[in-house]
Amino acid sequence: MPYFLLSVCGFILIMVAVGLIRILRGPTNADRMMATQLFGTGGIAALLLLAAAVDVSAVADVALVLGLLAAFASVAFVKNASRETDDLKGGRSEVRPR
Amino acid sequence: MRFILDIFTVVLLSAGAFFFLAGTVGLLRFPDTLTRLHALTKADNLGLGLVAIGLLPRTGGLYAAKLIGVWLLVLVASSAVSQLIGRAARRGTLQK
Amino acid sequence: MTIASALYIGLAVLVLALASWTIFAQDDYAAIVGFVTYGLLLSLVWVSLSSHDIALTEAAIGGGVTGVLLLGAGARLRGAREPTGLERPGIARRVSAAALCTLISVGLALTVLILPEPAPTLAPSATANLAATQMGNPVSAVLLAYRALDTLLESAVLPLALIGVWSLASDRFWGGRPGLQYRADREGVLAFLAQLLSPFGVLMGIYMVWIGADHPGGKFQGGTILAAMWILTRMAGITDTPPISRRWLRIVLITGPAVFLAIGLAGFAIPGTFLAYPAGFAKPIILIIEAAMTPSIAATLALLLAGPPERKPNG
Amino acid sequence: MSAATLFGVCSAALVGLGLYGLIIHPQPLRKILAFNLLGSGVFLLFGVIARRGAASGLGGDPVPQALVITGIVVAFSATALAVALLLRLFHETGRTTLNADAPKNSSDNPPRKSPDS
Repeated sequence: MPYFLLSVCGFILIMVAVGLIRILRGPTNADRMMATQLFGTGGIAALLLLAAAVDVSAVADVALVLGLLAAFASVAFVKNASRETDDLKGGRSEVRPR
Repeated sequence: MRFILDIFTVVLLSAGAFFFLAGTVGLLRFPDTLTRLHALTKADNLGLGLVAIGLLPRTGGLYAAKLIGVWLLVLVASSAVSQLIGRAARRGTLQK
Repeated sequence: MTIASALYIGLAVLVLALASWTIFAQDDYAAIVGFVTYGLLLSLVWVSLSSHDIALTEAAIGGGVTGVLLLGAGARLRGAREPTGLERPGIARRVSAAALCTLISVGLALTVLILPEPAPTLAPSATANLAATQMGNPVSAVLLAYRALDTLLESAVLPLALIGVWSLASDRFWGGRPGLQYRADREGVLAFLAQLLSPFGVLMGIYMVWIGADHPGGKFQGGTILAAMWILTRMAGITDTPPISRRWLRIVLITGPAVFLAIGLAGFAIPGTFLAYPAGFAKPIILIIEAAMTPSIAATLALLLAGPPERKPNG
Repeated sequence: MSAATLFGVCSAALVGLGLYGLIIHPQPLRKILAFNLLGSGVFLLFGVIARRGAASGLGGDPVPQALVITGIVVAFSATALAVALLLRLFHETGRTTLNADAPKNSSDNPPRKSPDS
């Protein structure tokens, strides 16, 4: 069974790594960020499988932290990308939240 | 019983791996940002979810709760982010 | 070749591929996205080197806050297009730089290959004295007991870096709120995410600090997660950075290092040297240090990420 | 070849790549990226030395591991300071280069006037 878990882990890693070709190709930065997002999810799945194969419980905490923060960069990306267009339209976007 | 649980794990992990395959193929082959986003969410939601559920019989207690927790976290975060990316892509604010 | 070693080789190839992309990509922003992915990948590498403490730190800092910092900087600098060809180093400089770097890499790689066998290690002495610190995680014991001086110095470096960042403010914004204000998302998707995720993140951060004494985790990992949650609510437009002139903020920032230093000085009085803990009280003292340091680390990291003040205190 | 040796060679290559980027790139932002890459190579080297020192039931020597944790946090604060310096330079001069002779960029997004100069 550990062999099966490790092979699935390797397969998923290969898949998300191939998906990283999107970072090379673009064309927009949103596409690049989506490849990063896919890589984050695949990395978490690979970690969970690795943890199950070798029985290390601390790895699950690493997966939790990654799960909590993997989407974080994408949020920053979207926020910054749309803020830039606000900048171009007129001044800095300093609209107070209501 | 052990045997049945192993079959369960094998089937779900294979299905999860398949969704990662589908996500990658979609991300590389689909023609524009929105369709690629569609492919990505399949891997995010289903792929990781199937892997997490497939591993459940091999664990127990707090560890199982963490497995499900990881999935729920990614589910919430990635669907929110996907919506943000999708909306920004449709408005064209992400084009360079 | 086993499956495990095939996995390691694949990871190493991927690390080098992403590193090369970060260096050689034409577009700056694409290079930053590559670096963010590289940070995520590194935490997998740390897990395969069985360094779970480092994997947690890398996942929180390398995969999380560094990415946000660099993506923000890249977006704000995108207006600046350098005149091309002006400063591009010539082919001679490129070749000589490549030759120098190859030389250094080969030298380092050869050093790695001829490292002494068996490797020198402090692991036996670290575990032998673990009982005296009443802790279960040897890495935390190194950080807070054996080499507490290093950690004390680090806790001084963080506020110093923050003072450096703040000192870059324009005079008219001094004492104001750091960073630009994020516009609240009209449809509320991000606010929903922040409200759903941040309670869980705060729980996770405190859990990391709590288990740090016995399992992988600790104040740096926990503090980073707390900082990330604050930044998330800030990006969603729910919270805002406080003006840096607020007294409560200064107190939060300085409490951790101050408590650490005070305990260090108290070591002169009771056991006899700086940063020595009285026998039998090591664990409670370490817990006090961790509890005091965590909010300071979280606030310092979040404000480092926000940058210098850019708005008036009331703006 | 063990995982430690493999990642040791990998970290040596990372140090070389990072150094190359640091020398070659004229833009400070790329220099910051390259410097972080160089730093991560050094951290990985420490991690390899820690892994080789695995003994007494531990996965690695805890002393280099603790050093790397300290290093990662300090590297982040140094990066934040460098980014702040760079943004300030951009706001002051409209340039993102350290070369004082370079002409100002002719972007349609002029930087804000410095209020205190």
